[in-house]
Amino acid sequence: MSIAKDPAVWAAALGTLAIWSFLYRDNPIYRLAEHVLVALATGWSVPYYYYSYIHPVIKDEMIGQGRWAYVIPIVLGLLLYTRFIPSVSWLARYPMSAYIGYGAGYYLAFNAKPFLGQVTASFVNFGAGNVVNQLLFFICILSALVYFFFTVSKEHPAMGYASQFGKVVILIALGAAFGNTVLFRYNLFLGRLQYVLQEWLGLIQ
Amino acid sequence: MQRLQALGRRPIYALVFVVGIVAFLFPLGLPVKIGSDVRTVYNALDALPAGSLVWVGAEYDVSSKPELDPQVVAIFHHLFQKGLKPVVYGMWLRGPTIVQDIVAPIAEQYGKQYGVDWINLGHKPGTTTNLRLMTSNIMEGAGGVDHFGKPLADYSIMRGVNALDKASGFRHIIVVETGSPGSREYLGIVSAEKGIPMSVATLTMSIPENKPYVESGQFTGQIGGLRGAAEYEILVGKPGRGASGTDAQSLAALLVFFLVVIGNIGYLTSPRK
Amino acid sequence: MLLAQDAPALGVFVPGNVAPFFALLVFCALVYIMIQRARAGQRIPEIRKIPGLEAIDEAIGRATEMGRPVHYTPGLGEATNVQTLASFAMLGHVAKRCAQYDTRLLQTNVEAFVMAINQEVIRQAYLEAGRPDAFNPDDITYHSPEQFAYAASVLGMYERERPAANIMFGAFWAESLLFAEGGAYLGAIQIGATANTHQIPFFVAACDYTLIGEEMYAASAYLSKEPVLTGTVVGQDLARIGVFALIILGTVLAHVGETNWLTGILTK
Amino acid sequence: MRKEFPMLLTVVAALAVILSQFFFHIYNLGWLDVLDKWSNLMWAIAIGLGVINLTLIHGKKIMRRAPGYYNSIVLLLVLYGYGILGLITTTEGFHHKWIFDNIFAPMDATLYGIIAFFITTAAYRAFKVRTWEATVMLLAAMIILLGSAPIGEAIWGYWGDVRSWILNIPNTAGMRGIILGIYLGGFATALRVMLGLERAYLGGVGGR
Repeated sequence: MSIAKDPAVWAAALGTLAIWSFLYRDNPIYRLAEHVLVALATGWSVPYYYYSYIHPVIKDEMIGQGRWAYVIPIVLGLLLYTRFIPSVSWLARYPMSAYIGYGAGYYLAFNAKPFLGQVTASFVNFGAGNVVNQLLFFICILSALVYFFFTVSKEHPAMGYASQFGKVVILIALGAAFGNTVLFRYNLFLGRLQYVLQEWLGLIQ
Repeated sequence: MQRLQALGRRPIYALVFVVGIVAFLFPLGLPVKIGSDVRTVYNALDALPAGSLVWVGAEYDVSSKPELDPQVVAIFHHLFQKGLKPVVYGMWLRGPTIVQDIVAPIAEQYGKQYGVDWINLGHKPGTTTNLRLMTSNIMEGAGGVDHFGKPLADYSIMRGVNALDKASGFRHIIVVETGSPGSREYLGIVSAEKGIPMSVATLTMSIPENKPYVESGQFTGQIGGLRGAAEYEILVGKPGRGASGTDAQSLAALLVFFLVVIGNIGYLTSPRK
Repeated sequence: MLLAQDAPALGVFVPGNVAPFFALLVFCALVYIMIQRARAGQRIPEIRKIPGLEAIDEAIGRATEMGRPVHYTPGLGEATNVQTLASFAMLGHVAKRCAQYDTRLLQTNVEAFVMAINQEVIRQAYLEAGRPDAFNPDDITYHSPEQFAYAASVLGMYERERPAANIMFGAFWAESLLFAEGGAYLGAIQIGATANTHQIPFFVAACDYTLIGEEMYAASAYLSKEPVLTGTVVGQDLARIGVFALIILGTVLAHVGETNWLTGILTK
Repeated sequence: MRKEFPMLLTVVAALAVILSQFFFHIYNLGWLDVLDKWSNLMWAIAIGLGVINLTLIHGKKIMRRAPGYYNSIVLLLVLYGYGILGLITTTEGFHHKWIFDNIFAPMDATLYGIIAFFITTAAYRAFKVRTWEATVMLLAAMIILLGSAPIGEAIWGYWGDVRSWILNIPNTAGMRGIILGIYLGGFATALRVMLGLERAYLGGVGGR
């Protein structure tokens, strides 16, 4: 194998090197890449949002099927732009509050069920599997819960110990999650490295 | 000794590069032990009669390609070897395109014909709502067309396939996931509802999260990360990217471990701790 | 449109949503009672010390001494994400302090809608601090809607503006470590807060202070010391006691009798 | 009108979602689907604000000849050129897609991969045996790390089992504790926002 001739591979490889150059230090090439990246991401999203969310609604649903109620969110969305006209800029608060309310309602409506799912999943059955493990699991969950108490006094020694133990459990969980992610991040880097060595430079088969 | 805890970032970065290059140029070939979670997926697919439909949810994006592509490759080798008929679909925008690109050459190897032996329904907007629609009417959920915008009615594989359910011939669901929407949505909307067993192909870091679902039997099994891909490659007899990648992983793990150790030696020998 | 199938549960509920509804109702009742107690001027317990929140003012103070800016990011969450909702209150606090100390606040965004709200939050904060003249809309910037383009741009910004305090408060994904480790190289005081469990370990490793999970949700009550808000946190603690009791009860019931009726009720 | 009406809108929007998720007959009115589409539409329309922000900030940089202004020129040229091309050909147009696949996507993936470097330096700097709590976290991280690559089991046959035990018992329990708390905190926050107790964008936090 030898070095690539495809302009697409060159473009991809040079882009990769431009980003890697930041690891040495901030430099003009990285700065250029960074600005191009922002421009491309936005320049991709505008048409994508338009053709995925706006165009079909106007063309098919409003004009095609006569669902004129869509005027409401469109007007609300456009009200965001009143912020550039100082005298009526307060109108921009309408879409904000509607959107925020939708978000708050959505959280309350859709998370109660998974929350209860987590509660019932914490019911430990000592009959299934290793009793020592099950008991430890049970104690770990309860201690972790105690750790987070905000307004309940932990002066009582039992609460204090439980909270301390809960902290340890949480730190183990966080450490484990860290250790578990390292290799995934490496895989992503190795994927790029392989691209450069194989597709571009042709050093490995 | 104390200077060991004050290495600059650049020497460390250089070491990361060195480890990557060494792993690619001089593979170690460490043995890989096959875990039970991967084996159950393999056994479940292996036991399906030829001609069964298998729904493949391509729920990932470009950034997860390094970990998930090798898994998809290994799984499709298996599906085609067994004469199963994959139906690809994606709630994630670029998932079906990615899978199309890597599966087409594999299908060719096995002489499988698009539209007869497998099909790609593509990405359709509406995420979970649309997935729910698929369980009652695929024609409507797919907007009547496949990944390439051609009418589904033209493909023989779609004959008699009305919905994502058992009656239409679906025997297993494989969700290749990188986050949400992914396996949880499939579990709630399709698998539990329609009684079709499902397996998950996922990232290394999602393994612990999925573990409880595997233990409870809600997931048949899970293939996790490059390691999982390597295991599946061995089961299918097609060693590839997964197997070579696990060597690099071992070296990377050793590097991080080594750095933490010398950092602590530096710390412990420092008089100002 | 997808219709709910089967018959309604208990005559009015969507099947599978009975227990969630009542769980939410109980939660709301607990919070409501505590809000009323606070309004009536009854004693509300104090919130335990949360170092990450104590450190906010200190971090802004240090940036002021050094004459360098403060950077604030709400992460990638949309304005409908509850973590972003919590971030608005925090940003209000940070902006007010920056206005009082006359310190530059750089606020970067990846979501246009969130940016619009953040602009409003910061403007209000400067107004309340009596410094509307110091409000500079050009310091509230948009960095494309894509995760890593945003991250690349923020890393570049770090190098050019060299913020001395870096506050990351909201919904973060993989970019968390890019922000946090990039900030650590600068030597900035860093405070990270997220409820995305995957990312908490990275903030713990790379930041000076980390708000673990729900600690971020207590921020508004903690910083404002407003009894009514503190009341909501007390309500949350009461609910936690309830969860604690439920787990013990459920575990006991798993060993008594044939079926665990508690599980039955909670999944109804 | 400037403060009360927005607060009313918040409550109405929140209640519409909550009621239609829980109550059978309201659910079947299909409001949720409509609200989803409405909110998506508003969100999509908002991106114009981002474009305006980029244009203003970088436009001013160019006017002032601020350091690095030539990058701002590139940014605006690429943004408008690429955006308009996309509006003409859609994002599936050949050139638009080519640029995305061969310029944007590789740089994006490279940045994702840069985390490998950052995670290494973060581990090196943070994982010190400073306190016994920090030591516990360090040990958990290292056991999991070596156990997730074949090297762990090559060193010691039971490494994988220890790793699984940590993931299944303390990790699951600790995460469960964190997650349960996150739900409670999230409910409280959503409720505060809904009740107008937290409304920094309208000015003021608190019950007044």
